[in-house]
Amino acid sequence: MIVTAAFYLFSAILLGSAAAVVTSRNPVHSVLFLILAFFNAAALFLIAGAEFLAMILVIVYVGAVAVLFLFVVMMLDVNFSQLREGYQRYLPVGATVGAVLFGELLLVLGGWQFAPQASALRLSSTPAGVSNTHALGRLIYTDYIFLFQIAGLILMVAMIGAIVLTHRERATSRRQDIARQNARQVSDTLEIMPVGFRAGTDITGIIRPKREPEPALADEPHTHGVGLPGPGEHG
Amino acid sequence: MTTIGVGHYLTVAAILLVLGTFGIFLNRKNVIIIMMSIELMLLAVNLNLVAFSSALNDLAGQVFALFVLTVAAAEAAIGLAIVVVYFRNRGSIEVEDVNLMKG
Amino acid sequence: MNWTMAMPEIMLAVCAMAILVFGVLRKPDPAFLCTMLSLGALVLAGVLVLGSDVGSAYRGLFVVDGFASYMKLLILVGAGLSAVLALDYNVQEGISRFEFPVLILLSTVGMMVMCSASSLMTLYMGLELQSLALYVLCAFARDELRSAESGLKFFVLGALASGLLLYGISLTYGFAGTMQFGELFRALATPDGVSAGLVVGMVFVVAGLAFKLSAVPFHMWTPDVYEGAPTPVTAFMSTAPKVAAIALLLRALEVPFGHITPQWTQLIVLVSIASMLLGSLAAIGQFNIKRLMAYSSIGHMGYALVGLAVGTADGIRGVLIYMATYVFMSAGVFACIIAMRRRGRQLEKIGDLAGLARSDPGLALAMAVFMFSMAGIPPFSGFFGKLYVFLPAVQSGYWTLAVIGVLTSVVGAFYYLRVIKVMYFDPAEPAFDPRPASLSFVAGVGALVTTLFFVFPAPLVAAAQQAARVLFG
Amino acid sequence: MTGVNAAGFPILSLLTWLPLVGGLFIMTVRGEESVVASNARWAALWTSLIVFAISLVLWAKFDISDPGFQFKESLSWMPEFGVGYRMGVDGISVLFVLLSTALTPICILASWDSITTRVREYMLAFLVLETMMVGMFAAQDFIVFYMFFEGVLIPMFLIIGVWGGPRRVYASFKFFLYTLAGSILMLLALLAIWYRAGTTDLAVLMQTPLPVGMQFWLFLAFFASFAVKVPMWPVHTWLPDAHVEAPTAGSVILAGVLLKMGAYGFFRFSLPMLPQASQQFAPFMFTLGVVAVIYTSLVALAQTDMKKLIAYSSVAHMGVVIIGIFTFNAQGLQGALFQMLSHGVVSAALFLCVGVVYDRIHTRDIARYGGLAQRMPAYAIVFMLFTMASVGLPGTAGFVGEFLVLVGAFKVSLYLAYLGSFGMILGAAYMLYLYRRVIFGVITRDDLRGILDLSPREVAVFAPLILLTLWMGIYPSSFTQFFDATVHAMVESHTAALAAPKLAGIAP
Repeated sequence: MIVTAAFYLFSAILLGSAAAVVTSRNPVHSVLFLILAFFNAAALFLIAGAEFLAMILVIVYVGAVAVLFLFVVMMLDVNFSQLREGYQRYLPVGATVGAVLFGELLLVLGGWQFAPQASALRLSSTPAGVSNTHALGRLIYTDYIFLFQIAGLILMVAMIGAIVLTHRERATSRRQDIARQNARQVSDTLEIMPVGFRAGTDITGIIRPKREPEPALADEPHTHGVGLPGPGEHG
Repeated sequence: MTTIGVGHYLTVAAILLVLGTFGIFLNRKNVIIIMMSIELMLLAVNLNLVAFSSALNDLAGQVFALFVLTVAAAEAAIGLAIVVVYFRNRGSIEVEDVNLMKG
Repeated sequence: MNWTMAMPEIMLAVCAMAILVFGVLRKPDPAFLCTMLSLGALVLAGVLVLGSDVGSAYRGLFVVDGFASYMKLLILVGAGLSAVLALDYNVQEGISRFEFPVLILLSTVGMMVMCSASSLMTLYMGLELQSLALYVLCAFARDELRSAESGLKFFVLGALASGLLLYGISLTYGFAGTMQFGELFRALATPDGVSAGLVVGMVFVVAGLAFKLSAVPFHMWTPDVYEGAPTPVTAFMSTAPKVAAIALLLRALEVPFGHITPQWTQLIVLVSIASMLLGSLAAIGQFNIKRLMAYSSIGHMGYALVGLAVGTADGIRGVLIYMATYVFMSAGVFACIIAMRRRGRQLEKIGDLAGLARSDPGLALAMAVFMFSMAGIPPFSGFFGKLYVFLPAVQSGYWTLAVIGVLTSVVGAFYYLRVIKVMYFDPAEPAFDPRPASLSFVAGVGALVTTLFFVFPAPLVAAAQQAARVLFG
Repeated sequence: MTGVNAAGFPILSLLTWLPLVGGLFIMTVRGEESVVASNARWAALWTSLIVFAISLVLWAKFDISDPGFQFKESLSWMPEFGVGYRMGVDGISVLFVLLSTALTPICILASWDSITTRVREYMLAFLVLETMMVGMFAAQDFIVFYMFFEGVLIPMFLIIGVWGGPRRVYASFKFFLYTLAGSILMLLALLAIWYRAGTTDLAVLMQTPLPVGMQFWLFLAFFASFAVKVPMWPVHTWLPDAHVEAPTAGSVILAGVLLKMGAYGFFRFSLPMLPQASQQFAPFMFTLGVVAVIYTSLVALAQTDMKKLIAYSSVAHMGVVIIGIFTFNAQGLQGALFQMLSHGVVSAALFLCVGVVYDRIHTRDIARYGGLAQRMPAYAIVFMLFTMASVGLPGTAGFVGEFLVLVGAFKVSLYLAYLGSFGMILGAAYMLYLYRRVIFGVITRDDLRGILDLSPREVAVFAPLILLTLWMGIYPSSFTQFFDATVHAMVESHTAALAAPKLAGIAP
């Protein structure tokens, strides 16, 4: 009974916040509602017994994806009020399409039943006495290892893609140049001067390390080739 | 009140899918909301998968849901990267004023 | 568990990662070297595919058979030719980066997985790997608005399509209780018909795949994306992913949904007719050659689907042969398009080809061969592709499809001829910049295969026959 | 290779592919433009002459008593469909192979000086065209036939489009799309026949009876293709455009050989494979043929453009051929074949005659000429000979064919014969009218006063045609003997097929 009540509560909030995602005027609000929707979906997952997925949803989705959305929304300085202009125009179309789709789905789902042999076809039934996470772990690293690896490749593509598309090496940004650091000699930075007896700093002045001349920013190549002479060697 | 069965989950998922589709139609100009709508659709799929998985007592559905989550994350990353690139070139993220090329 | 079954894919993925590491560490950007290494990896993968055993692995998630191998080889060819096309183009456009070949390799891995998918899960993962890499490739010329825009458009619609596909998969899974093709086939073998939910699931799956195939009515993205994407990427999109999507569609419909053939046949017939009509009619008004090729590819997918609609082993063989001829034609055409460059600027108008027959007879000849072939004029391979598709259609009594196909190809001939007309009949414009050897290579390979196909059709036909038979157990 | 033939080696393949080899050789020619042009001309001429010489072997070794296919070759090509590379000629096709090989060198010679731009490509196109023409007539397999039949479009499209007149683009597109639309319907018919018979071997197909209901549709599909190609009224409109815009040699080959392909198709496919449907459609075909003869003759009378006039005359002459084919008796068929041959020679020659003056004055407007007889006596004689042949004067090539067709038509229907001969009288009218306007009269134009008579090259071009025209007119049996046996066998099998219509028709 309590489960039933919880289900209805969480579904109501889930659907409500989903509706808010698509209708809210401010995209930041949309993202926040999306996060709320994810939380409630996670609760529904829990009710269905998918503990691991519920946790993943919260951690991966809310922790990474939703925050990524938020980040982009705030980073792009967009005049969002303009973007809502077509709202009225598309409302009837969207509503019609949505209603039709929903009606059809209900028709289908109303007649839902498992295929006769469905239980016999079960690929990976939950073993008794093993927690959900444990069971999933066993499956992912054995039967589904291939797909797991493909998922890894997909993430790698996402990484490459994001870097390729958005990362820019700017001439003004300072980067670590390991080769240059390694090539640095003591004599480049440290100068030992004979200091006369009792000669204080007031005589020798403040001795500064030999200054490496700053390279002109415009001349600096985007990438530092290994073979290129370090800027310090010019002067 | 009856006990919660697969049918309930499927209905919630169906509504969620419809909301997602609805959102795409409603926000034709704002790519970011469109992407969020797609996330909602994927969430609907995941609900379906989890519900079936528990009804069939078959973990394959949950495994798949896990992969779908992973893919969705990757998709979001790439999608947002493309949006950023587009924004840099154009200074807006409106999809509708795509005049350069005609549909 | 026989993990070596997936050796070509594993090898290709490992190579991609190795090349990635190499590219990151090596400065300056070793794009050329990485492309060469990628070509090597593709060839290696091809050899592994040729030598691969037949069987299934990973608890039935992954299957290797003649059909998969045939399609994989085509994909590798398409990917290789596109990578070659990108060599000089990327340098000239200032987007020469080592990630390009890496992304092509990863996308190719996805396509190969699609060919071998024997579970809806594998299908989805392969598809996504392929698409995600393609989205990035589309927007690869990131400083160019058109490229970014095409990437965005492709991404939004593609993500929507895979969302629908996924929903279809989840319904199918729920109603049948399994995601594996073989099991699905058995689950659907009920005497009292299948539930409506399964049919709806299947429709969603077909719609998602039709999107990847750019078949009508899921074609809207094609012209824009083709036009906006960097041309080698367009070449890539019009060859390898099409093959992979066809492979997926064939296997997904013939194997798990084999029992509900009447349901999906109607769907495919409609899609095929609509694609043929739209592909030929909408292309007439185009002035941009990349858009023209987009509509042309829509039409070609319509022709290929005729074979699937027929549904017999001969029909499937027709599809396979059609795709083989199409890959070479298409790669060749894009080689010619990339060669359209005057004073360093890439040209895309059909009118820019004016008088090419005088300024560059070789290129014009190659382009003419591709155009005649795409129009289905013998003795070029395009004619035989159509022949092998229409023969089974007639055999199975699909007269409507055959007649529409034939009539639309006359309409199609009109716009292909227009390209030839511009090249041969119009007064000459200044010559194009000297074309790099890479383009000559691809155009030459394409033209040779297209022209000489009729001399030795037997090996390809035999391979396609063998591959098609696999699907019919 | 299981090449079994009288010559002991694959002579037909040699004839077919040798021009292409010559073409490939021409493609490799490099150097300065004038050098390339001259080399290309000579290479093309020699190639075509050698091909012609080889085709004479065919002529010499052909066994006239055998009605079947000779010089057969067969190679496995697409075995899964029962499609093979099969070549062979019978009495009907052997002369057309010869016609093609004979006209090609003449065309090359005729465009020796008149083509100055992109000579290499021009010669290449003609050699490819020769390959396609010879291959089509020699093909003994449906798919092979179709391949060559369609392949002809490519070089011809380029010849009209690149080297043609001001409206060449329009004409070439019209030519291409009309014929493509027709022939692609034939492809469907081809597929249907293949589906029934399981093979595309012509020899086998001729023995395969098809159900009458199916024949009806097949006939229509074939008709769509061949009628456009012939061309028959009312789908002839591409022809005047194509002729007017094509360069002289293009017109020559178009009228000489390409138009024959349609009629040849009726001979090869419609008649033997669809006997009942042919019989059924005969009145329809007669009507179209008569309309073509009379209507286009009238249209020809009104023309002011020389080439257009001759183009319309071609339509009329081919109408006669169609009438002959569908009489289904030996005289009609022989007449049709002979008419095709003689039209191939005579209309080719007439287009060359137009080309001669066009090269000098650069106009085809009839009104611009007049009185050429005074300055160009040799030309006037040549032109007269071919005009007479076209009119059908006894002693020339044109007479025999028309006479035989009329005899055949007479056997079928008196009215048909009447209407046919009426059309022929009209033909005499417009040709003589043309001749009078161009050759006789007083020279009024200055540029005509300085016009030169035939050059030695032009004489060399005309000489073989004159010889052929007279030979065919005076001693026709040296040509008719080639197709006698085949035509008789054809008539016999046709009668047999009709006599047992139920047997053949009911076969499922």
